[in-house]
Amino acid sequence: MELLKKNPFRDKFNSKKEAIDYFVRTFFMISAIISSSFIIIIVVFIAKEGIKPFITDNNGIGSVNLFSFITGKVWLEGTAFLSNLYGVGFIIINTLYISFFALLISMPIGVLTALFIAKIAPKKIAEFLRTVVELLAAIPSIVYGLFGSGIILVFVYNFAKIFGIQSKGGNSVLATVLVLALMILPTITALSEVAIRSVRSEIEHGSLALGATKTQTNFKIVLLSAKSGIFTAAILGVGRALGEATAVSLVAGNARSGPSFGFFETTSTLTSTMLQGLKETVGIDYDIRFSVGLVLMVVILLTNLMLNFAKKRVGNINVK
Amino acid sequence: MSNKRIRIDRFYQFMTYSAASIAVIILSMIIIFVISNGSGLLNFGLVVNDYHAKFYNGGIDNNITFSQTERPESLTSEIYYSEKWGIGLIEEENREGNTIISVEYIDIDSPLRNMRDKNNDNNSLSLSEGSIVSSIKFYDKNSALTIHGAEHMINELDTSDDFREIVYSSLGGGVRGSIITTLYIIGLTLLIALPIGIFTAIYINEFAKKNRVTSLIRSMIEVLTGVPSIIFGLMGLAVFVPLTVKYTQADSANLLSGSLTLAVILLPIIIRSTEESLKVVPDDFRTASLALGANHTQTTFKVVLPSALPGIMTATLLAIGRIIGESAALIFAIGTAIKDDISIFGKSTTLSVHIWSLMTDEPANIELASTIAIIILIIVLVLNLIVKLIAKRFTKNFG
Amino acid sequence: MKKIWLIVVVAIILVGLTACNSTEETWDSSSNITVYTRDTSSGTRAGFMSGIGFNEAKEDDSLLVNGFVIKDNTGILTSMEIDEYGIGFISLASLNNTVKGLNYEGVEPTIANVINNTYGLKRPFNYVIRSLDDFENETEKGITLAFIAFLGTTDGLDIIMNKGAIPLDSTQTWDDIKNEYAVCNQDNSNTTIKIGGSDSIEKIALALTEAFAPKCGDFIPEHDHTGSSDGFKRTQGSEKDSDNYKHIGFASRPFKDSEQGSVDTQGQLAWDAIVVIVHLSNQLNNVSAEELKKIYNGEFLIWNDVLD
Amino acid sequence: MENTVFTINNLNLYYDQFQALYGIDMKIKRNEVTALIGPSGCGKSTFLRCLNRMNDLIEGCNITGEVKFNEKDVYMNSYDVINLRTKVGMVFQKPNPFPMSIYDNIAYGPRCQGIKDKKVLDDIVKKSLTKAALYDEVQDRIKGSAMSLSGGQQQRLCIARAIAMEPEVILMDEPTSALDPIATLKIEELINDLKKNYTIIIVTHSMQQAARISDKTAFFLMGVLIENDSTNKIFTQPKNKKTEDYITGRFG
Repeated sequence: MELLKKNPFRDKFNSKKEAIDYFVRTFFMISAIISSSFIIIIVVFIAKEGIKPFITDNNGIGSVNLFSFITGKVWLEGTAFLSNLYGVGFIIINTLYISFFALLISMPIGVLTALFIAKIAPKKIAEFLRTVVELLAAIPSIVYGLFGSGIILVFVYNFAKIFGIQSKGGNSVLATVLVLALMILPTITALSEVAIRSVRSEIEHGSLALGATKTQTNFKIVLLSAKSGIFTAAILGVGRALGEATAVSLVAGNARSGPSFGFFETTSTLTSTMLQGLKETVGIDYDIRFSVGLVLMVVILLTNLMLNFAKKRVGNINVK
Repeated sequence: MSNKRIRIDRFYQFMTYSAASIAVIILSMIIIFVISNGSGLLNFGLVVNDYHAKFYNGGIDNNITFSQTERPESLTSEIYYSEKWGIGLIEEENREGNTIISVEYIDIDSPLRNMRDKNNDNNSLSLSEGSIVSSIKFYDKNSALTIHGAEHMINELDTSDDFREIVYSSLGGGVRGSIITTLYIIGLTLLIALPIGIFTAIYINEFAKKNRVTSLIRSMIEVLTGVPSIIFGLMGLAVFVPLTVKYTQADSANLLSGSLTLAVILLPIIIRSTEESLKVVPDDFRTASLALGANHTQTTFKVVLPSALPGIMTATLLAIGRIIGESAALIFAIGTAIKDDISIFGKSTTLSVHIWSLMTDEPANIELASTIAIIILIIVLVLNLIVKLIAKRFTKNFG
Repeated sequence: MKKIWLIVVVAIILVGLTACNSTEETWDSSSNITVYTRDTSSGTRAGFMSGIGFNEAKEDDSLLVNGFVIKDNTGILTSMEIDEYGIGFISLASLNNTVKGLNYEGVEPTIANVINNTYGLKRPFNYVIRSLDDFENETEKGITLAFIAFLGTTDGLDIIMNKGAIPLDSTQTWDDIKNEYAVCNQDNSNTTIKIGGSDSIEKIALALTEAFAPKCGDFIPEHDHTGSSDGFKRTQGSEKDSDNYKHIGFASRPFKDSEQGSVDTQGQLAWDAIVVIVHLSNQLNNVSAEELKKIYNGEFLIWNDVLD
Repeated sequence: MENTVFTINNLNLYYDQFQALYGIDMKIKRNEVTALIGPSGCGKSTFLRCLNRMNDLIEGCNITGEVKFNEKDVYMNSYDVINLRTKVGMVFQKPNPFPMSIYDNIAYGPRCQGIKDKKVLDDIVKKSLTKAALYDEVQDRIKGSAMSLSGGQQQRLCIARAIAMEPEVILMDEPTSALDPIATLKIEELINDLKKNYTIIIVTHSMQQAARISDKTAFFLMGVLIENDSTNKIFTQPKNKKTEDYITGRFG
């Protein structure tokens, strides 16, 4: 691609073609700048609201202590609107914990399903499955929540009973993990499938010619070659898991203290905390939800950076 | 091949198949769940009816002639019938799952066929079959209401010679408005997001130098993927709503501001998938095209873009899915006003916001929510097929 | 990695098998009580907590028993179908036969008992309109005032009652007072009246405007219900001049001190009863305010504590 | 040991309706380099891919006739195709190293066969790289990514990868067409070295290359094997007029 680079800043263009090139490039660059500027708008907007509880005295209630906010083990000590003792430390841990397990379930199933669709299934079945996955990507999250509270809660409740545990009506870490895993499955499958489909067939043939079986080739070569795309799928999947609110708040139980590590304990995530009562509250109780949003953005940013770092490492260095 | 190898191979194969079948099983469980909950309400009327019922207030004059018609044989036993007024009422369930009383039969001689319109003296009203009677108000006793049941309403009618007012309406609760809004929003959003997204992907992948600015742009877009939709919604409310109010005829949150908000949500998805597919296009194609004297722009549009088409199609399909499924952002960026007359510059709800508003009701209407979910699935399926058909045409043209 | 996959696959299959085998057991009164509640911003919660004399917990989760579950109205209802040992509270309008509604202080939760004031666990449904000087034109103001008047007529009450809420008392009919509202005799089909606030009241408000629109020149009601706080905020509060302003707002709780406007712009339209619900297999039939408080603050941890 | 590795009898190949190979009869001798030449689309690559059944991967591809490898027809139902491919290695037109380290690239084949012993693998890798004349160039970055090698090195890596399986035959499908002259020269030298131990069948576009490295040459035209003889004969006194036309550059 280095061949394509040219200096755009010439005094005049040698030909009409070059002029068009220059304008198209500028036009594309503007698109890119527009696309990337939204994050700034969002960050500024969230930061403006989210910093308020820490730097103002919140109409006499007193400013929120940032350190205890980040490390807190209880969402709110005292009465809403009157207390400034907010804490999200346990919610951050809950969110990461849940997203990790959701990804742990979804990744293998999603990637293998994608492999099945792209490489193994007969054309018609593949086309059918692809459509199913695309359909599922379109189901509103509240419907997943509905499914979660209608089916998964019952299942988790009965499942806990087998172990002699009395769960809180199924509202638990496990239920949340399952619902999130379901929700990110279509995203992961669809994107992994694109990545797997675009693996060059020469590489595949190279493996087959060495006497590897079709299955060995699929697992050792195809997945390996598609790993960059699969990582992208994981990043988007984690993004969705971290950012999902509606469905989670229907099955998490919305614990107000924690963190919760037991699979049958109630839990809460940053988004569900943020969404809860967002429309019903005023003053500090309203502003603090933007602080949660701010924390969420930071968490997502860090997760993305980490995954991207991992992706680069995996991309460059030998892996087995 | 050694036995061990065959065993390992079989094991891997088994894993792939079971993963795929697990995926299929849970995914079909969701679909079955939605269908089993919602298929009861799914009918043509739901799709074409208005959401808001039209209400009528009928009154009668003092000197009326009663119908006094015997109960027709054709009426089943669930129908309560008044000989005096010549009307048969039945209890049914409406789309909200509430009991309603609807007119199953009305006699030709019934005084209710010729009533005064209390809201417009020049008009006369005629109660017809299929109308929903919500209350009959009397002068000297309590009103007969839906919650008291059809039998009570008939009894009250039979023991009265007149009434002050009968309130009846058409059957509301249809989702026509929400379907139209959804289609509008899909169109508008794709119109905004696809070009910007694809151009951005092309810029990053084809034009931009590999320097810090480019990687900054890329990572800024990446971060956008993780922003929860509710934050997008709040941003839409703070940025796009005032913007559209200022420059268009809109006076509050509107479809356009909603589409703009959704477009921002979609950008990272479209950029990502497009980029993935651009990366796959071999460099040889580009070099070959450039070597033939095509400029960069021509190369991009004529060689690179067509090869990236399948990826862009996946992006579009995912985008459509996201648009249809999104509710949290739209609640803020458009609002939850369910409308029957749709305008780009007015408020109205998409199907998933419609579901959301059904679910936040007390009590929530799970059944209708599931029905709308089925409608969503059908719409996605149809759009899916259309997009694939178009893409097929395209790839054929480009060979 | 491969091993993890295997474990996940096997776990899911296992789970699938075991789920089929679970059998119903008899109700065990020595089990822990699982407490369900709405979140601190909910009007139902405020009504419930003040009703049982646990005012401090209206907006303070930290006073509640450990391990409580926060859900919305529907969530509590559906949870009580699953959870044999749960207890929660919902709006009377939502009560159905999939759960058991408890008698409160010996009184059965019925509309009649709320009207005759024997059932004590209830909350008000309130309305608020723009300040009379803030209306853009006389038509909008006229329709809004007429609508508020309609709420107080027997015609309005009938609709409220049809929707499962408990109306206040009235003797006037709309026919009696409609002559006072000349605005309703003109054609208002170009006028949009914006209605918002509590989403618990959305269904009732919708039914009211749908029924009232033809009586008042076919004005267009635009419903956008986003929560009780927005009821005041968008009519008289900080957002009254924003793009989201409303003519009429509703709140499913008493207005707070910070939400007091002039007297003629606010009022009550109905009551909503709150019902304590448990699983159908629960042996409990009646509950008192004191017991409820002890359940919610954690003094009673197992069902035997309540039953004894 | 039998002197003939491949015996092909009346081989016909069809892509759906289209017939790509017509009644090929051919014998390929052990430890010789056989070059397949002919104009583009003449079927020489297709023929090559028949020998290790890589055509199986193409949908709608049908084959009649016999391809006997060590006296056994590889198109028999019971034939173990995986085993065939370990005995008959292949090097492709474009270097196609796997996106992993040099070491893993070479160890890939043996690992697929279930060899896990680190010492054995180390040994195989070293031997194969040495045989492919690559060891000296890469020994200090053997754990580095194979993608960072130059095109010529990548192709030699692919040859080393094939050698690692200790095949009897190595099929080469225009292995130097994507390489510069110096890299090509190195590969050709390598082929000369390898023929002591392996039977090599190479498809090439370059007649000079065929003349330089091969012992036997087979000329294909329109899916038909026109002539098959020692390289010397083909280039000096071809029996068939078409062969003569081709090698003297009158067409193709």
